[in-house]
Amino acid sequence: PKFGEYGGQYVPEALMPAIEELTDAYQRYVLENEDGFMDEFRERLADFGGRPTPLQYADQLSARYDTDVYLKREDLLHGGAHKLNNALGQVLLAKYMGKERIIAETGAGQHGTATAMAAAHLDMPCEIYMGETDIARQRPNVFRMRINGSEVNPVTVGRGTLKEAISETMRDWATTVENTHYVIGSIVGPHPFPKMVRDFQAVISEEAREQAIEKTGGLPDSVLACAGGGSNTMGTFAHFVDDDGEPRSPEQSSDDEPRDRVDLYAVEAGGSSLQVDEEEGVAPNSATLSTGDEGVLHGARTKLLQDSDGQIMESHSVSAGLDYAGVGPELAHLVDEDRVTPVNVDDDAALEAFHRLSQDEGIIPALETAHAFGYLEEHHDEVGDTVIVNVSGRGDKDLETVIEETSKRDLDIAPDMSIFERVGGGGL
Amino acid sequence: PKFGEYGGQYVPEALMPAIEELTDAYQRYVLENEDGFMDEFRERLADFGGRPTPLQYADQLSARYDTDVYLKREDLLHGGAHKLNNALGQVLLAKYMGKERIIAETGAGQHGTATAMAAAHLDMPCEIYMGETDIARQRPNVFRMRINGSEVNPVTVGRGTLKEAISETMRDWATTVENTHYVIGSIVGPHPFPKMVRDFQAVISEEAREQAIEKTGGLPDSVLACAGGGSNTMGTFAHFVDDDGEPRSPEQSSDDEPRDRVDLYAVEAGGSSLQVDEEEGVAPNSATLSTGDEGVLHGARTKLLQDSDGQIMESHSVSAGLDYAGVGPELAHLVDEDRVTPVNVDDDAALEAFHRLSQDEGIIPALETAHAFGYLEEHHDEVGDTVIVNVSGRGDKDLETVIEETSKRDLDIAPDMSIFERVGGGGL
Amino acid sequence: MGLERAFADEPAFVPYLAAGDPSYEASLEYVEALARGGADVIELGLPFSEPIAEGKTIQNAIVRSLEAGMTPDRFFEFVEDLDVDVPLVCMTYYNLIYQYGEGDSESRSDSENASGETASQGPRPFVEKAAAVGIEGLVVPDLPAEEAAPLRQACDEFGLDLVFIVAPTTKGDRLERMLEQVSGYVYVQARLGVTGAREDVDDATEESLARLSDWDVPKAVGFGIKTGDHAERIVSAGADGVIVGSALVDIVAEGHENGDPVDEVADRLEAKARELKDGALRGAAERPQPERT
Amino acid sequence: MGLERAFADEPAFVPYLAAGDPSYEASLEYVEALARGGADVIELGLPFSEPIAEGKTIQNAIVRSLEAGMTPDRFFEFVEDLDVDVPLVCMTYYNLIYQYGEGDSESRSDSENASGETASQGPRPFVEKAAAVGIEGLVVPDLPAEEAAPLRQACDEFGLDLVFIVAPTTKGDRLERMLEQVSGYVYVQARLGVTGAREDVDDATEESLARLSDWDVPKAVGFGIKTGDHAERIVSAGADGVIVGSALVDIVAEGHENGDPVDEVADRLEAKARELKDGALRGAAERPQPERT
Repeated sequence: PKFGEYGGQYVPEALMPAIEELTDAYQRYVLENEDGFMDEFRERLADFGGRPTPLQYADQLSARYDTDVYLKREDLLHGGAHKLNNALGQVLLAKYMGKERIIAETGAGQHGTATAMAAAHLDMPCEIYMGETDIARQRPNVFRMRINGSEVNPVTVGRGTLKEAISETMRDWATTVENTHYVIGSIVGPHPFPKMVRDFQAVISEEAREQAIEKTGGLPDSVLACAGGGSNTMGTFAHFVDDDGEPRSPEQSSDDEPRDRVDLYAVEAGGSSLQVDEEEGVAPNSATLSTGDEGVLHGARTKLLQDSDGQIMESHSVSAGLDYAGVGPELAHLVDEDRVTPVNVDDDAALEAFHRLSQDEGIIPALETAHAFGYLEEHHDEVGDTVIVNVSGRGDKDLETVIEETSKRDLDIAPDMSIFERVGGGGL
Repeated sequence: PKFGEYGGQYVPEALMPAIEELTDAYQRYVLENEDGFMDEFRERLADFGGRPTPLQYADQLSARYDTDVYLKREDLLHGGAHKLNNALGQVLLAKYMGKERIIAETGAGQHGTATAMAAAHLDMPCEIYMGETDIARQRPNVFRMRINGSEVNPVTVGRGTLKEAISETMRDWATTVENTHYVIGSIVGPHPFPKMVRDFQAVISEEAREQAIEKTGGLPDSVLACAGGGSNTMGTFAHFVDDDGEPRSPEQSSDDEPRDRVDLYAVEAGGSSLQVDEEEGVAPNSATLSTGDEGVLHGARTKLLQDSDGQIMESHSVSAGLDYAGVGPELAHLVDEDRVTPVNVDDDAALEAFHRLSQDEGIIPALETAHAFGYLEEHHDEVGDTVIVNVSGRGDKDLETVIEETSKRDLDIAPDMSIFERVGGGGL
Repeated sequence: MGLERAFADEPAFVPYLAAGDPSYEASLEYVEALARGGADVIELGLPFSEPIAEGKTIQNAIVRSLEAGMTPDRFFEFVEDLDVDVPLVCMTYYNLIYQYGEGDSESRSDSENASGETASQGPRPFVEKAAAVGIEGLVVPDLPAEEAAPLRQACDEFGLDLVFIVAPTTKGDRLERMLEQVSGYVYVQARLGVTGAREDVDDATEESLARLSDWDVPKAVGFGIKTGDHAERIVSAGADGVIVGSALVDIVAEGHENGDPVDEVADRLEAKARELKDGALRGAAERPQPERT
Repeated sequence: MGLERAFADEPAFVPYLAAGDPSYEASLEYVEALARGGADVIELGLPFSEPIAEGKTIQNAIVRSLEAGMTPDRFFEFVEDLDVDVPLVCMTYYNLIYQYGEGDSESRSDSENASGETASQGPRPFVEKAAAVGIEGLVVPDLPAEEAAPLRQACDEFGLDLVFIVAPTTKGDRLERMLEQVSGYVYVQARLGVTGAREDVDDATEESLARLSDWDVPKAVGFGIKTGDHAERIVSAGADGVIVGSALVDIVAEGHENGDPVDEVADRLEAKARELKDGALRGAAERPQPERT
């Protein structure tokens, strides 16, 4: 259950039997396809979720960077993000395990909405824990969860955000573990969650790798994905991890043969700065892989943003979905092994990339996703001739944030929004 | 260029040369695939748009109605509705024709956002006309158009809604016709628009018919689609129109052979009432096929909601996308020929169906789409053993409307939204 | 079939107003003022709720007229009430022509399902009524020659001229087809776009007139003519008449907004009409060689 | 390795408070009051920012303590400053134990990229320091037996007991594995869920005690014990001790919110402690047959 030194099962004893039960179910249903679990999962992902998602050639970006840029379109998945791959898998697994109730935590609301959809689809009662601060600032996602029939339980402790919601959901689970499954939203938490969530998300890279070979005759030079907790990241990397031959050297860059080595870039949220304010316990970024160090949080040993005492810091990012002080243990391990390169871009670059992709390609990305494109803009010379970028989600949910954050910055690339003043529409 | 007596080209003389040019381009590129136009269109629909969309078996609705209900998932298309099929086709056609500028009108904003996305994708400047009333009440869609780089031109004449926006766009086109293509958003307007838009949307039924045969071994008994202007309707019906054998009789209902006859139901918005207030020029519905009569509007002869003088009435529906006083001439003709059955459901039934699909299937539909499910709820005994319903779009855009309209009605099925009061979030 | 006579002796001044703008009574005064100011033909707009060919100025006039209660039947009363001695042309959209006389308006207004049980009689009832009240021609901006056969037939039956609009983009076969159907005069659209007063006179006007020079039908140029000088230039370029709408509607609109007395506004319209007519006359005098006998 | 002695003669009363709640000074008074009230062992919470196993009451205590400046080093000072004569157990989460002594805290706070250049020394420095200030045992709610080997080893080295929590769901092999590692006492979780005072005593308690009856280690029952009567029933059901946290933290919280003087709050804590200890003693007297020698 470990990735090198990372991972493990650091949870209250009361949860351990459930974790063991889940580990057993993961082994049988997911890994061994008992009762045709994986077949049903794949079928529902296709019919309900809309898989496979396309691998699209990006005309304008490819011309801009003189690099073949391919977009893996997870934004087209039902619900608007990769999140459904995991939520559907876990809710279906809970059904196979005979559980009668689903709980989940959510920060920005993307995992909560995906879980609510999956639970409605599979006729399972569902409760979502969400910090009251997040409820107030992510109203549309709360609507969606409620409209899908889920309860939304406000978490009022602390800052009222994701960290607190995770802790609160663990508390619920510790009370109800016998009939309830906790759908963790990323490749975090105690084993078997990191492996299981990765396996459910790995369909992204399974498709992308096949599609790349079909479209280009070979493997890409690089794959980019944004990284918060890391579920879209590992999903996008999983089937490329073994493509780990000799690193590409500049002299070889113009041959047409399929490459042995695919470089993997995990793009974290650099926020406003990589500096931390230890006094206040605040990291103005979420660049855990780049700047964090080892510790234990939410059930696993992994890299964390923490102070020297081991207290967890408040992380920050313009993108709520990347705003988390931990990261999946498998990613932490792959970074230590030099298989994954951790990089980051700041809020400004992410916002610019948001506008660029929207205007140039007609795809409004999630702010999370925009980070990957921010890195591409800054480092396109270093990613080889062919690159796949995972469009992990769509940006409808981020419109108000983007307008607000853009107006603070006066970015050249941003469109003028004064139309609302002209027609007398309400304020932002 | 006609469908029986319907259709034609009732436009200002200044536009006729452009219409003729377009008719020629339609013939060559769309019908004859000159320069591989249709190949490129299909490829971009797949890679950029996310086609094919699934035909999903609806577990809960099928059990509820004791009828095999299949959902054609156009809500999964890029942008969240079937609208992209047409917008992408027309913008690409404009590019093949050497046009340098795109204009379009939009009411609820769905066609505008689809056109803005397609224009960004294909690197074409784009301006969208939108009534100022609609701009104020459809803010997220205006954001999306602006973020995709389109200009949004407020229309201040009259009520400031779709009718006025169409007229205004025609005026722009009359001035700029030499370098500009007008992307009409439905199967309305002068020939060749009704046929061309239908052809671009027909991919829905082309896929659905093949998918139905593959999944069920035969054709469905019925196909349901909501009908406003009618582009999703005709797109969903097109490849089933020729499946017009003898009507199914109750005695034959249990055989397994493919059926010769597929019943087609166009579900219109019954609004609050089918009664009209001629004095005020208001129809509190948009049930043009059911209650309208023949006339000439926006370039075509078709069925209209009009007073006895021929003045166009204000239509109404809880669903902005169905709120139009006209309808595609081809649909009007197929209704007269008894090939398509026009039916309607009122606002209340559509809202209930919205909540039912969200809770039972985990799919939040557009309010337009919800009308089709409202009809299914009321008449599931009459649609045979297998029915396809087109999920024309997703409902994210409608959340605020749904909350507001639901709270007016106190529907039993609707979820309680008091969570926002509990956490002190802002008002609706 | 007699509108041509208005262009026979001198260049014609053809003003447009929306009937009933801003009220039935005021509008009667305004139209009569145009006649006094020298109008040779008057185009009276019968307002339609979706005027796709009009610019903002005339759109707003149409809204004012509709809000003041204008209907096709009131329009015909209006024509009967008018005390003018110049030929009148009705400018409207096809749906109003097409719907006129469809059943009985009383029985239609009872909020029943109105799906037409009686087949349309087409444009004939409208044309018959128009002829009866003394209208001599029709202009229908959303009716291209391709769709005009039924209306052409009704006009022939009741002796009305059917005026077509020739756009700058109308060329070749389309132009020929149209000119074969036109009678009274051709409405030469001076430039692309919709109605509305502009400062400049487009080169497209001269090109259009050149394309039409072989055709023996009066050519009245409209779209964008605002002043006597414009009119002069248009006529000197070869037009047989000038059509002016927005510049006149502007005067009505301004008077309405300022609450000016109707007779003052009427005087302004009369003066403007005189300016335009005089300009047209000057333009005729400047023509190098009169080409018509 | 000597906590067992506290359970040897009579049922033990084991109170919990978060160290430093609501302030360093007040908290010292409160802990000493518990000792006066009859505590046999005191569990002192070292607050962690993500207390996933605690209910609302103790979460809030942890927030108050952190806001008042509690850190691991301050915690050790706190223990040194305490004037009590009962064994002390530190209850905290594993990350604080794991991080302690990682490099120098001065050099870490300079906002540099903190990616660890030195490998962790694991739990040893924390245990060494705890032993030095006189702590006799540790309870780590997020450290199940499976992950406990390094901590167990350090505790053995420095002579500390490592207390494990047995949940109602802990059965069979898991239970055996845990009991092989446990020392001092086992913390018997009375019911599923998180810490917090409840009115009822769960049947699960009796079942848990029954499962553990073969094991010769003191069994202290916690989760939900609020009154002397609760304590009485738990002990009469076979427990060797009662652990009480939330009911005491409630008194601290109420005093803090009302701004009550520290000594008054301390008196209330002492009285509550006495009530609970007395209940436990009554429970022992009611036991049908003392099973321990």
